[in-house]
Amino acid sequence: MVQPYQTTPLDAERAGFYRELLRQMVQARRFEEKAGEAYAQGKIGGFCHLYIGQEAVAVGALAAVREDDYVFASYREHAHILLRGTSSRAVMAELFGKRTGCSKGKGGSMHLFDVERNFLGGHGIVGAHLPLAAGAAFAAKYRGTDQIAICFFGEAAVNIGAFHETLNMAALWELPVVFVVENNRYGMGTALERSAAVWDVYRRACSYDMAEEIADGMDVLAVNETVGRAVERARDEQAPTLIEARTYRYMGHSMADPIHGHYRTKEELEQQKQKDPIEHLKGRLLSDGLLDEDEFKVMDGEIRDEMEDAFAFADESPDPAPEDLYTDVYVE
Amino acid sequence: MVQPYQTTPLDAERAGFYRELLRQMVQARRFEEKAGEAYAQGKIGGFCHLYIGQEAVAVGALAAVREDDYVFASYREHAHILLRGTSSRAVMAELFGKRTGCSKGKGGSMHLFDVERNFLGGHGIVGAHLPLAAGAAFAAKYRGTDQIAICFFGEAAVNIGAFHETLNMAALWELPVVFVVENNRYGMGTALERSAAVWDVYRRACSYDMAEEIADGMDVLAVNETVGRAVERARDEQAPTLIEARTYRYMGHSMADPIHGHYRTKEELEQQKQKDPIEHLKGRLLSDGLLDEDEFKVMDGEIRDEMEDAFAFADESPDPAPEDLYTDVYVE
Amino acid sequence: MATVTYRDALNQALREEMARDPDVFLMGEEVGVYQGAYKVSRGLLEEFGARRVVDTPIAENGFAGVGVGAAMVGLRPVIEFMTWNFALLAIDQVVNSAAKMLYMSGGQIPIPIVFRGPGGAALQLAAQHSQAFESWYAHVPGLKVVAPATPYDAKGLLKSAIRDNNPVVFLEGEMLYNAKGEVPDEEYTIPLGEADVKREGSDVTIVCHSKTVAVVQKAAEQLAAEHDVSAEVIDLRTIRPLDVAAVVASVRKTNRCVVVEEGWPFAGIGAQVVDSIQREAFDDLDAPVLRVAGADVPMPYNKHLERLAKPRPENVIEAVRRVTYLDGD
Amino acid sequence: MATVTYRDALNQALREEMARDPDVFLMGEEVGVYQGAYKVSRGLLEEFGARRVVDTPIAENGFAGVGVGAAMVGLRPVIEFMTWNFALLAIDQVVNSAAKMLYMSGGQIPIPIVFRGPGGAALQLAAQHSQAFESWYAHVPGLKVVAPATPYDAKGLLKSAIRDNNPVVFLEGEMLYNAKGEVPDEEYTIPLGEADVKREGSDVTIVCHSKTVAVVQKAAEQLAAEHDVSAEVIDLRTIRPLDVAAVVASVRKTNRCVVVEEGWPFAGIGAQVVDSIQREAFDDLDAPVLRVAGADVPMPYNKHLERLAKPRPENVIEAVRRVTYLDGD
Ligand SMILES: Cc1ncc(C[n+]2csc(CCOP(=O)(O)OP(=O)(O)O)c2C)c(N)n1
Ligand SMILES: Cc1ncc(C[n+]2csc(CCOP(=O)(O)OP(=O)(O)O)c2C)c(N)n1
Ligand SMILES: [Mg+2]
Ligand SMILES: [Mg+2]
Repeated sequence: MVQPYQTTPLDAERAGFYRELLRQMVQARRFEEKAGEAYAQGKIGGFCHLYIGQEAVAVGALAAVREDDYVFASYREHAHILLRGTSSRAVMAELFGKRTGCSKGKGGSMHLFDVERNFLGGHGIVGAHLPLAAGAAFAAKYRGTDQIAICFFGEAAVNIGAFHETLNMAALWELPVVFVVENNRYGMGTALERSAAVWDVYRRACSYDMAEEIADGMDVLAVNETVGRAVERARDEQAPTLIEARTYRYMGHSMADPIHGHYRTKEELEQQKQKDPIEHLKGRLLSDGLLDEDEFKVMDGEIRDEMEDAFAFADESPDPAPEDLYTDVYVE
Repeated sequence: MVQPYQTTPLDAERAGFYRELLRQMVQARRFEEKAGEAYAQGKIGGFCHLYIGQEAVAVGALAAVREDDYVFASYREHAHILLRGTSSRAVMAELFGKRTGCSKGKGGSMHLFDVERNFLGGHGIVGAHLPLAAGAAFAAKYRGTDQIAICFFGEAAVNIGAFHETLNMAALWELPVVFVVENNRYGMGTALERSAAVWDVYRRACSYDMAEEIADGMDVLAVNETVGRAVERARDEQAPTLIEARTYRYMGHSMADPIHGHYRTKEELEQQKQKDPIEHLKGRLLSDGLLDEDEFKVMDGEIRDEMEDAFAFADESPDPAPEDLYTDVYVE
Repeated sequence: MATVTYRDALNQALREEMARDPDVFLMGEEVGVYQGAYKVSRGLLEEFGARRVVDTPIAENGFAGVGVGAAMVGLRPVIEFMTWNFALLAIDQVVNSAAKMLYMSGGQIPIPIVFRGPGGAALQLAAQHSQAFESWYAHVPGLKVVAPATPYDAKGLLKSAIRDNNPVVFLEGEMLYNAKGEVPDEEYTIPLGEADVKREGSDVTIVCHSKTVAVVQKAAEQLAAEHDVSAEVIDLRTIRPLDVAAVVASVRKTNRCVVVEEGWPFAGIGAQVVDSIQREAFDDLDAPVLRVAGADVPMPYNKHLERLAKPRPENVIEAVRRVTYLDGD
Repeated sequence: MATVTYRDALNQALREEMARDPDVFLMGEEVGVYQGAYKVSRGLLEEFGARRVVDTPIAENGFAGVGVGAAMVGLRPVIEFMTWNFALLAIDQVVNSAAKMLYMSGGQIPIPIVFRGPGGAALQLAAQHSQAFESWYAHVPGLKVVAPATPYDAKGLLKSAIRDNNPVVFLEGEMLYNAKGEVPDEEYTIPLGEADVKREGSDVTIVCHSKTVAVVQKAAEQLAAEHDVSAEVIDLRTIRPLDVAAVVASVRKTNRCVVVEEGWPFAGIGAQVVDSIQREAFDDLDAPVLRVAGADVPMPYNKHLERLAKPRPENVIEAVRRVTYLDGD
């Protein structure tokens, strides 16, 4: 069962950490809001999958890993790469398809990469990056480093063969990898209950005797703790974990899709928004006296400025040169 | 846990049924022995996977299904098609690549088909026939008939994506299908323990909330009962089952592979042969007075004659005509 | 005649065939409740119910195989791949099960199935979502491969594909769904395997299919207007079986040929067309056959690069000018 | 020079490269304890241990992806497919992950990986186990494709493939493993992308690769002995990048060409070679280029039919007689 929404007092000594998590969630959200605007203006094309509503998952999880750990995500990965420290300029410029983007304008929203920060994509085929993450974990083990890999994917990805093949190998070979299912209830327009025989996604770990965890994916601290345990398990015991984080997406599947309609009601959406991860943490910090509204406004203002700057940077950046069409197909 | 080897007295009223099961197991074995001989003589080519040792599984299982049910198997399927009533002549001729074979000499050992008897292959890609069987079950449900599909595969096939995708859909859609894992401990030269994170294969059903069963695959009656339950569940409740039958193969993976060596010892093999499914049932029938040695000899003699006849028939049958190379690529 | 979109023409074909034959059903991701990722199946769930319009989990290999299994016992599945890019995961079922079953079974088991969905690049979907797989599928005996360019062709060919007793790979153009065209009010079908002369001409034959037909038509207009070249435009419509006779007959007349396709060049459809032409019309050719294909690179996201990666009218014109020796060789 | 089998030549290449570079490892089904389904990896587990010779479950898509992931962070995996037939299940990882990663990441992430294993028909393995996929892989930008015909080439090319920083599809001939040939005692490599003239000649160019090289050599001997035709035999060795220059240079000399391959004809390697030749040597051609390919059918089990389905010397001779106009056209 999902643990009930946490309301116990926060640890004042960790106020800095909490505030940083809050800042990261706000940053992720403001980035997405800006990206949504840019999409509406036609400055971003193709598929653009926003993360609004799910911020607690990536923020909580990535606060639990090290800089030298490997991070893999699906196409819904703007927040994840930002959390690795890639600048909002480089990410926004990539969404704009610009040469200054983190994939030089060739990858776009679904294929963000920053190899220096061990952010290894940005993958568009559902489930296909799970074996990649296991491969990076395999490499860490092969080399005898204590790095781990963490891999984010949606709940609809657990029904595909790659999930099964990868989890079996990860458990069999005792790979240092953490699998994080971001269960936002829907794969496009298909509710979990209509695509999976088992509705408690974490239970799928049973087929591999793998450690399983469930976290309230609207509670960044819960996610952080849960992932922290799994990271430790991976790093110290070379044991993989399957984590289900229950969350919700506020926007349509991609910017091209309806926000609600045939597959979910407006009421459901509004109800879910009551559990907003940012409001939740902010509320706790406020009521525990670890933050005041003015501080928050300053922080938010700075982030909004950062996104304005990222937008302007992306907008003004040059397109790739025509010759770039033919580069990066092969390397020497 | 596997139920202990059954030794309770047999039900005398069902003697005819038991003797028929015994006959079928002997038939399957003699067929394979003859096929092995023919292979050694170069009359059969390619990959030829013998079933010796595993007879109790197919015999017990197929005695529990109806003529109009659909049967799918892997490349280790000589016994399965014979049990549907396809003549040993047609099957042997197929192994010989002859025009009189059940697939007109085009399919060979791995691709036996008899559509009239609802024996739907004979498939060479590990795991690929699981969705096919689910598809036949889907069709039965679509049409509202009470047919079911039964699908046989090895324990190594449970690690491939198709297994996972199929079991999820079968459970989700409540398809009338029975999945029978013939766990003979090895996939080629890889022991189950080296390829699967979970060694109790039937436990993989947990990921789909699917009914699971385990049977002693060396005990034809145990298999028959277990599959019988699953067939009922499929037919009456539209609920699929994953059955693990623990068995053992006496020969190498295929006729081209060593019988023992790097991956298993001669001792292990000899020890397993002590639990021979034919000897087991025969012993019980003898000791319960439901069969005598002479009767068995007569039966065995008839079967041996049948196989001589099948061999001669296959040997004398014509090859396909050269023009046949180009037929059966498309149908009108 | 009504003017309808390519999307709606396909929708009509599905609706009519499902109404005609109770064994026809549609299965795929988001085909039902969501009304289709590209809305080709709009309204079908409401009309035919969840028994015949089946939403699947994301499990391409699995549900493609379920389709083949259902076809083995006589149903007529239409399997929608959300896009053909994802069908890579199911290609074993398409090739090893669907295409070969009839042969392996010695003619016992036909597989009357249609695999359909959008293929090729759309707009800025980048490398993993922008691939044209015509040449892969057309390589495989046992499959038929169809790639219509217009609403009229889309409807008539899809109806034939559904009635065909062989596995048909039906590649729709992701960028064509909104294209409009006339479609007769009365029922019609178009036989598989017949190319269509989309424009008559005498100086050069331009062979194309799917999305490139519009590109070539634009080029042909410009060639007539500005270069005084009369181009005959042949839309293959069906890639396998290929209508070699139609292509060769045209080349016999024009003596020059350009083949255009959206896919990558190496061993593409164009290569096969060139091979057929030079073999069957060697003495009629006044110039080598030239090809215009997609750039030989993974598809970039940036829209300008993407535009350069796809065949454009100016590439076609340039190739035509070369085969007609209007430009230096 | 020692005489070794193709199998052992590959084994030597693996052993030498694993000894040379600790980042190279071998992964696949049965590569370790079982010593390889076809014994290419014999002894490697004992020499390098289970860390570097990794037996996998039957999960082609999964372990191919694990290889790509390991390559993303700098290891140099050699992924063995027991046969290329089973790689259909992994083709998404080969194409969408391995081939495109460099491009999608704007040049950040090279994938130094080799996918290898036997391809093409062996003996009586029937439709699902007898496929030659050269043309599919060669279609894809981002991949290199190698298909050696001799022990010497196999060793030298595999070593280069392992050292290459790009994903390489390395197609071994299932029927070639026992073929013997001379291999130097000292270390050598053969660059990818260079064709090899296996026999010089002046009347006709015969282009081939992998298993068909032996077929063509037999045909060439017979052509010389019985038909007074001097054939030049070009073994492509690498399919992508294709050594067009070598082929064209030969055709410029002989003015006639036949292309032989084991795979299916439609959009095969031969089609691409024909396309290149007619474009680059149009005026040098005295006859259409003819092709000899595998029969356009799924592979039958029966051995006589199977023999008819594969290219034989007599097919090559017949095609050569036609392009040299020794027979009626
Ligand atoms: C193999 C494959 N099939 C289909 C798609 C199309 N598709 C993209 S995202 C998606 C839904 C995935 O849902 P989920 O895994 O829950 O992730 P979410 O989008 O909710 O984050 C689908 C069907 C794809 N990209 N890859
Ligand atoms: C996808 C795929 N990978 C590999 C193979 C080669 N192969 C054929 S049988 C086999 C072992 C299968 O073992 P199991 O499923 O236990 O069945 P058994 O042979 O023991 O009956 C392998 C690896 C194949 N046919 N298909
Ligand atoms: Mg989701
Ligand atoms: Mg087994």
